[in-house]
Formats: sequence, structure tokens, C-alpha cells
Amino acid sequence: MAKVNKALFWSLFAAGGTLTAFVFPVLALITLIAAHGSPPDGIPEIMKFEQMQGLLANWFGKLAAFGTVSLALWHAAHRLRVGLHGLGLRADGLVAVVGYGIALVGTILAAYWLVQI
Amino acid sequence: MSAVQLELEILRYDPEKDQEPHFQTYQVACQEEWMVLDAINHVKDEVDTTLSYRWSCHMAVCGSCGMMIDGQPKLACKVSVKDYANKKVRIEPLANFPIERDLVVVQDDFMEKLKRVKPYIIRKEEQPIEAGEYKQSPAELKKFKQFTLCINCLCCYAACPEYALTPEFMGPAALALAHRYNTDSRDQGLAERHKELSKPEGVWDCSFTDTCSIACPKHVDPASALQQLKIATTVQWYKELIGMGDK
Amino acid sequence: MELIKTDIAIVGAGGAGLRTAIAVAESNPDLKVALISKVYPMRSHTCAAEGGAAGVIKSDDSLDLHFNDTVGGGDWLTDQDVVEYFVNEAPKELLQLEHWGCPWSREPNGSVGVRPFGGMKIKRTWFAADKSGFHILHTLFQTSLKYPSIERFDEFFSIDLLMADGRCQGVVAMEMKSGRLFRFQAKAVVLCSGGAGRMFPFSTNGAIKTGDGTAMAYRAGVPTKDMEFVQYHPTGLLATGILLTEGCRGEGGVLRNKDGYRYLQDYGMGPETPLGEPVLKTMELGPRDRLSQAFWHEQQKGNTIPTSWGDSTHLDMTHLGEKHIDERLPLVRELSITYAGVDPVKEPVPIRPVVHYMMGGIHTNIDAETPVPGLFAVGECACASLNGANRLGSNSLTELLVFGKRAATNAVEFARNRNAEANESELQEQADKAQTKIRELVQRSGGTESIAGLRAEMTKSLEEGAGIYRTEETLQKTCNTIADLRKRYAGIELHDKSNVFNTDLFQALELGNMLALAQTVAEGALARKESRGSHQRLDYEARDDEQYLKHTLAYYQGDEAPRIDYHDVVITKSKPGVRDYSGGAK
Amino acid sequence: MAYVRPVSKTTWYLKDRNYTIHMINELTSVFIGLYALLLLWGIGAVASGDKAYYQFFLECLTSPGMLVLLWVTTIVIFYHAIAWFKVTPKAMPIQKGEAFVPGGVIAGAHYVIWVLFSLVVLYFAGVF
Repeated sequence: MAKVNKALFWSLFAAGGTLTAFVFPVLALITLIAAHGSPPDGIPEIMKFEQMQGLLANWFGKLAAFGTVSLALWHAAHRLRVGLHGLGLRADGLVAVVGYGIALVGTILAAYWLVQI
Repeated sequence: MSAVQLELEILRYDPEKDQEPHFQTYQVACQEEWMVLDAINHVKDEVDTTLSYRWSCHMAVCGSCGMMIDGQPKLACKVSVKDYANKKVRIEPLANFPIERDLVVVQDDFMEKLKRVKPYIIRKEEQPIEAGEYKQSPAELKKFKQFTLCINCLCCYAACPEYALTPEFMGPAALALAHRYNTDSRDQGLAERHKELSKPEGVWDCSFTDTCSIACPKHVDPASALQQLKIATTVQWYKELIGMGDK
Repeated sequence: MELIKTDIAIVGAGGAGLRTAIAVAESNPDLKVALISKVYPMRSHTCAAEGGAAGVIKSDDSLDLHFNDTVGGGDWLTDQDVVEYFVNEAPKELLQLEHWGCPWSREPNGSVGVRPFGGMKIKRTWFAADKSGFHILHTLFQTSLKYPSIERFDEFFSIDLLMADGRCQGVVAMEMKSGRLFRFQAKAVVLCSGGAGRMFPFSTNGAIKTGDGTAMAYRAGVPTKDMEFVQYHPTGLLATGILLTEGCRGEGGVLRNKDGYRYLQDYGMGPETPLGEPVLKTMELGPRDRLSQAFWHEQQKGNTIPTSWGDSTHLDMTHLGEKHIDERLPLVRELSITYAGVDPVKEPVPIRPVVHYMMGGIHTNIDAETPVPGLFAVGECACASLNGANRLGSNSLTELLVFGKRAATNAVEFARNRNAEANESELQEQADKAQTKIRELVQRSGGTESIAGLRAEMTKSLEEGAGIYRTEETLQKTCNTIADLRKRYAGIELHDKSNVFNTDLFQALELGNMLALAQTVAEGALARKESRGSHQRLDYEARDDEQYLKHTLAYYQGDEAPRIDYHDVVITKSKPGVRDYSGGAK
Repeated sequence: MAYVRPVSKTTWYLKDRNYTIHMINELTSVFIGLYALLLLWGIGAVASGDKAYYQFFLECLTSPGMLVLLWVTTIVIFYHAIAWFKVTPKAMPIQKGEAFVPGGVIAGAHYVIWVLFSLVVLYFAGVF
């Protein structure tokens, strides 16, 4: 079982790490711009509902969003597990269950919501 | 022949006398061309014959004289005394290994792990000697060549924080050698080695700090081997999952 | 004292010991092998061999050519039946290593590459860049891990052979981490313990090369053979004596004196060959003895470069180019930069001849047998008379493979056919004696001699008296000095009384071993009143086949100097002739 | 008896600069995780319709506390990308003919793709 977990989780971690390295910076940047609101000097509004819905309405968009969110969660869960172990937290089993649990729930939720859009 | 003055603080431990290790200081006037090993040899020959340490080739190929010099794992025969001129230099046995005596560490653990990765050519069918050599292009050779250069000095184990925290971890040198055979065009043993490598204490305890590669005095890159092994181990796991595991 | 019962005990886990162990385990997995070594296998000095291993593989080569090169290179002091067997087996053994994964350098078509070497008429040296010995050692060591019947005893220091009923029945060794003695009881014993280059002050040899196995056999009554033949490698790095492989010259490196002149042409190895186009058996590709002797003459003429580390000449590789050096000689470059501060790509490297290899050793025959039944020896510790008066570069790595396998075959046969009960009480008595000897050495107090002090006097005396050129006078002086040092050895006192990894003790034992062997070198050289190969006498400049086409045997006589005797050379098809390294020019 | 030196299980990463950097790299995962959860939250909001999206997602992002967190997250995410690309050549060396492609070239190619991809996304997002 342990054998199963390690290869599986590591591959999700590695894929997630690579994907987030490429995708997250620009997404975070856009989120940051959107969060600052639209000042009156004419910077176009971004992350509007219609735009988001349009993006996630087609299957390509759904798949991309699902992959990004899910792999990022698995990446973070796995890496945090290793990191906490390094920090001296020896409850590795608990950390794994909680972390991977969150990633799993997130994955299911993402799929559920994306299908609804 | 100008002299370099060195103050060596050497960690001493004799299990028959000492509860725990302690430092002993030696002043050594070194010749400029000396390596740190020459300074230690000077202490042994002229000052204190009770000092114990391993050394042999004095050309950075036998791997005997790995030790912590100023906190870093190094081959004593490969670092110049000039690098530490007029300084206090701490000389300690390789980190992460039990101390047998003075600068001599217990290496049984590595020897056992090396054996477990099956560091030899595994083939389904041996070609008879009379049929000549296995053909191998220079490119195929180059693919694994750097990983053959490991001298087993164990500096990488001393540098590896994961080995310190989890002594069961197979560790950089043994795994780099597993990778060396896995990627040799003459070898067919990947699936067999996979059994050992895919255990938690196999490749998975590596968290990729890269410190093994930084420490390696022979410019081998075990960290790279480890990452490639993780990929190979994952691929092999998926293959076995769908019933195509045999290489 | 712990008793270990085994079938074959092997002392030394370098190339020879590992090859022997594997050969036994492969063909006779039911036989137990005890592989005993004072260092972990990968620390053995085989790892320092650089250039390569000779074996006929290419179509332009032939076994006869390899035979002729070896016999001539050895100045006809080789046993020709041994050479014939050797050249015949060499390619098979090197191929076997290839099958075990040795990373030999390759040609573009994927076949094994060969490089030129000194004294060889054809390119026939298999190489793994310039770390051939290292790769051979690690390939053998790693392969040996396959065999469950090989039990290693790493860091066990062998003290004495155990002899009873006229045969060798084991060895007594100390577990270095505990100081406990172990009695290994074996049906056959194979010594693979390496040479003794540390007898000399300036040597390519590692600290472990102290002739322990040879001395052990010598003390047990086995004669040493041809010990006066000591090879000086012509290109040792100044200051440290680190080896710069003959491959440097094989790839086109040249030797220059202080005027930049390629001096080898003045010593019968000319005419000068064009830069970057080395010609086999000419100039820099002459044999090692001749090149080292040429250095000595240049030194006498004042053509060498004085430095704080002694006189030097230059090994110039600057015309080879960075790419070629990095591909073929990466270690040489690294060593030159680290230990001499000189980049061979840009500057000539300062070098001088350095003690490299003992042609002599334990007297063995074509079967790797010593005169004592049940005792075999392989590699540098042995003298199978393959190398004669001067070993050709790249023959020794092959030798330990070929004769490792041979020794295994014969040791197995001996062990199988020997059902006689071990003489337990006699063996235990001998082991107890060894125990007492060690205890006495450790506990002795009031001594005034230091190990390092005696060692320094020994090395200095050997270099002065039994160096590249020798005379009656210098040799006699050295013989006297060594005899005196052996007496003074009784006056050493160990300051380390610990049982755990007591290197003070091991160094004392090593010094005792070296002193015994140093005497065989000096006495053998004094008795040999001729010049042959690496043994050059200024007072007897010519080779004397009438009287000295014979092997020197030295027999242990306790505290006295050894008894010197002689043994016939086996000559089958090559009559002694002239060694010609002038590229055919007269 | 051989002496085993104690190893701190909680402070080892402060002993060596490389260890510390490694620990920092590991802890970037906290922010990767947080941002992934934010994306998930956004997806949920989109699924809940127009009003919910603005009210329970986009407007929440504009609070001062959230802004600070977003700034930190963005910086860490950029750091993660750079650190990740730096080690990629080690995990996936590429051999062309006999020689290996230099690590810098592989990392460089990653950067080129990264920048191009980001520009395209920014364009379609309407940032410019």
C-alpha cells in the first residue's frame, strides 16, 4: 500500500509542480489585478462573470481548470507533508490523511462544480 | 616553500576511554603545496601517533579520507591547506555516520544498501564471451558514464539531511549506482531493481535538497540520478499497474 | 579467538582478490569464500591504475606480437610459458569485464576502443578514459555482490599465515574495529595483497601498499622472486608523486627538458617523432625503465629543472587540445590542476620518475601456485614472471584478471582434492603465537624508536641505494642500513594502546613487513651483477645472460639477511635479443 | 561502542544555507495550496451564478487583508516557478547525440515557454 501511495502521490506532486510553475504566476497576477478593482484610469475590467463562465462552459476550459486546481492541490498536499516532516512533525500518517483528504475533496468539488457550469 | 599555519581542531573519540567525543587542538606548520590530509599525516607522524583515520591513495580516487572539514564533507586529500590558512579548522568524522574511533566512521550501513540495489549487470540471457563485446555507442556510454565515477567516499551521505533524519533511506550513492545500471544499454534489470527502489526508503525519502551533488568531490550528480529514478520508478509503477511491468 | 571455517580464504580484495573470489563463486557456488582485506574493496589500490589493460582484440594485432612485446619489454627475464598463457587469456578476461559492465571507452561503431601504450608495437590497451583501474575495481566489486558464497571480511588486517603438515591451512587476521583476532581455517589460501611501493619515499602507491601479504608468505618460508626489479614510472607528478598515466604519452604527450628539447632521442629512442603523431615503440612510447633512466642521465647532465620538490622535466600535452584531453585524460587534467596547480591544456606539467610497481613478489608459477601446497598468489604481490625485469604498462591489470581466474581454478581443485583433516591444534598454536606477538608489540614500553622515524630512514636508504641506478657501494650501504633498521625495529614503542582501530599498531606491522621486503630488494640487487630492465648497475652496465638470465629467489632467515638463490627462466620460443625502441632506425 | 551523534529533528534546516533554501522551497506549497483553494472557490462561485460570483468571491478579494495575502501569494508563486525551472534540467536531462544539452538551455526553454504562455493568457484575459 505504501508502495502504491508513494509513486502515485509523487507523480501528482511532480505534475502539479510543473503545471503550477507554468500557470500559477500569470493567474495569480490576473487575480491580483482584479482584486485591486478597476480604477478610473481605464484599465479594462477583468475576471468578469461572463468571461469566467464562457471560459468554463466548454469542455476544454473545464478540463484545464480541473487539471490545474486538482494537481495543484495534490502538489501542495504532498509537498507540505514532506515539509512538515522536515520541520519535525512526526505525525506523518495524520498529515497525509488530512492533506490528501483536502486534495481529494477539492478534486471532487472541482469536478462537481465544473460539470454544473 | 613558504609555510601555512593551520590550527586543527580534531574530534577525538576512543570508545574504550571516552563517554563522548571531544576536540583536540594541534598547531601545524604546513608547506604551501600540502593538502589537509598532509597536515593530518604530519600530526600522526610527528605529534600524536594515537590519531586514527583512514587514508590511502592521496589522489582523490580511493574514497578513504572523507571527513567533515570546517563543517563540510570533503576528501582531506583534495582540499588545499591554503584554503584554511591562518584559520581554526574543525576536522570531524563524516556526519550522519556513527563514530568508530576518532575520524573513522562505521560504514556497514552503506555497504548493505549498496548490495540491495543490485549494482551489477542483470540480463535475461548472457551473450557468450566468444561472441565478443556487447556493442555500445559512445552516446549510450555517455548516458550513464558520470554515474560510474562515484568513489563511494560517502560525502553525499554526510551532506544528505534526509539520511540524517531517516537512516533507513538508501541514500545518494547507492541510488545513483542503481540508476547507473538501469541506464546502461547492456542491462535489463530495471524491473528487478524496481522492487527495492520503490520501497518508501528507496527513492521516495529523497526530498531533492541537491546537497549530495554539491558535496560530491568527483562531480557526480546523485540528485539528478535520484530525480530520474523517481520518474522511472513512477513509470514502472504505472506499467505494473496495467500489467506491463516487465521491462 | 574466533574461528572461521571456510573453503578458500583470499587475502586482499583489490582487482586480483575480487576476480579470484568471483571465479570461485561462479563455478563452485557450494564452496565458501572468505575475502579478507585491511580496507574496503573499493579502497584497494587497483583504483589508482589509470591507463588501461592490454589484450589482443583488433584484427591488425596478434597474440605473437603481444607475446614479443611483453618478453622483450621484460628484458627476457619473463617465463615464456606464462606469457603465452597470459596473452591467450587476456582478451577473454577483458571481454568478461565488458560483459560485467565495465565502462570501456568505445569507438563510434560501438566496439571497444584501444589506445597506444609504451613498449607495445600495436595499439592494444583497452581503456575507460584514464580511470581504467578504478572502473575495473568497481565493476569487479559490484559484480561480486551478486554471489552469496563470497563472505567479505572488510577491515581485517592479516597478521600471519597458518602452516601445518607442509601446507598452508589458513590465516590469522585482526578485526580492525575491535582488535580481536580471527583464525581463518581454509583448505586453500590465495594472497592478493598488492605491492610494496611504500618502501620508497616517492611513490605512486597508496598508503596501504606495504607488502603485507608478500611479507607474510616470506616469513612463512615462501621465497620472494626478483624483488630487485622495481619499476619507476617516468611521469609522476612533482611534489606528490601522483601517477600521470602513460596514456598521456599514448595520446601524444611529449617529454621535454629545461630547454624544451625532447631528450629521449638522445637515449636510443629516437629519431624524434612529429608532435601529435606518436609512433609506437619509439620516443615517448618507449618502455618505462628506459624513460626513467633517460631522466636520470638528463639530471646528471644538468638538463633538468630544479624545484623545491627536486629536479623535474616537463610532460607537454598542450598541443592535444582541451577537447581531446577532457575526453581521454580527464583525471590527468584534474590531478594536475588540484595537486600541481598546472592545467595541462595550457602548460607543460612538471614530472619526475616515481616508484610505481614491484615486478618481484611471492614466487609463483604459471598456475599461480607458490612452492607451498595450498598457497596461491596473484597480482602485484606475486611474481609469476610475466613482467620479467620491466613490466609493460597495461599488462598488470590484465594480469590480475587472468591469474585471478587461474588461481581460483587451481585453488578449487586443491580444496576439493584435499580431504585431510586440518591440524587444529597446530593451527591454534600458531594463531596463539600471532596473538602473543601482537600483545607484546602493543604493550611494550620504554622503546625509543618511532615508526615514522624508522620508515623515513628506510625509504631514504632504498631510494639512495636501490634507485634507478645502483652500484656495489650504494647497495652495500643500503643493505647495512636496512639490516640495522630491522634491529632497531625491536625498539619501537606504540603510544596507542586501544583495541579499536589502532592505526599505530597497523603502521607498526606494516613497517615490519616493509623492512623485511626492503632487505630482499637490496640484497637481490647487490647480488645481481648485471644491468637488466629496471635493474641498472653503473658498475655492471651490460646484461649478462651467461650468469644472470635467472630469477632471484630470497629466503627468509629470521633476523639475518635473506639467503639468495636462483631459479631458471622458462624460454620457449624467444631467445634473448636486443631491446629496440628506435622505431626501426639504427 | 560506536558513538552516534545526535541529530536535531526540528532545527536541522538552519544548520546549512542549502538546507534552509530547501525548506523555504518546501513551504512554498502552503501558498500553492492556498491559491489552488482560491481557484476552487472561484469555480464554485461561477457555478453558483452571477450574483454569488461577485458577492461571495470577487468582492471578497478586494478586502485589505485579502489583498495582502494575494500579494504574498503571488510573490511566492513566482518564486516557486523560478525554483522549479532551476532544477528541471536535473530531473529531465536531454541527450542530443553524444552530448547532453546544457542545463541552462533546458531551463531557458522553460522560461521562453512560460513567458509566451503568460503573455497569451494576459492578452485573452483582457489585461492588455
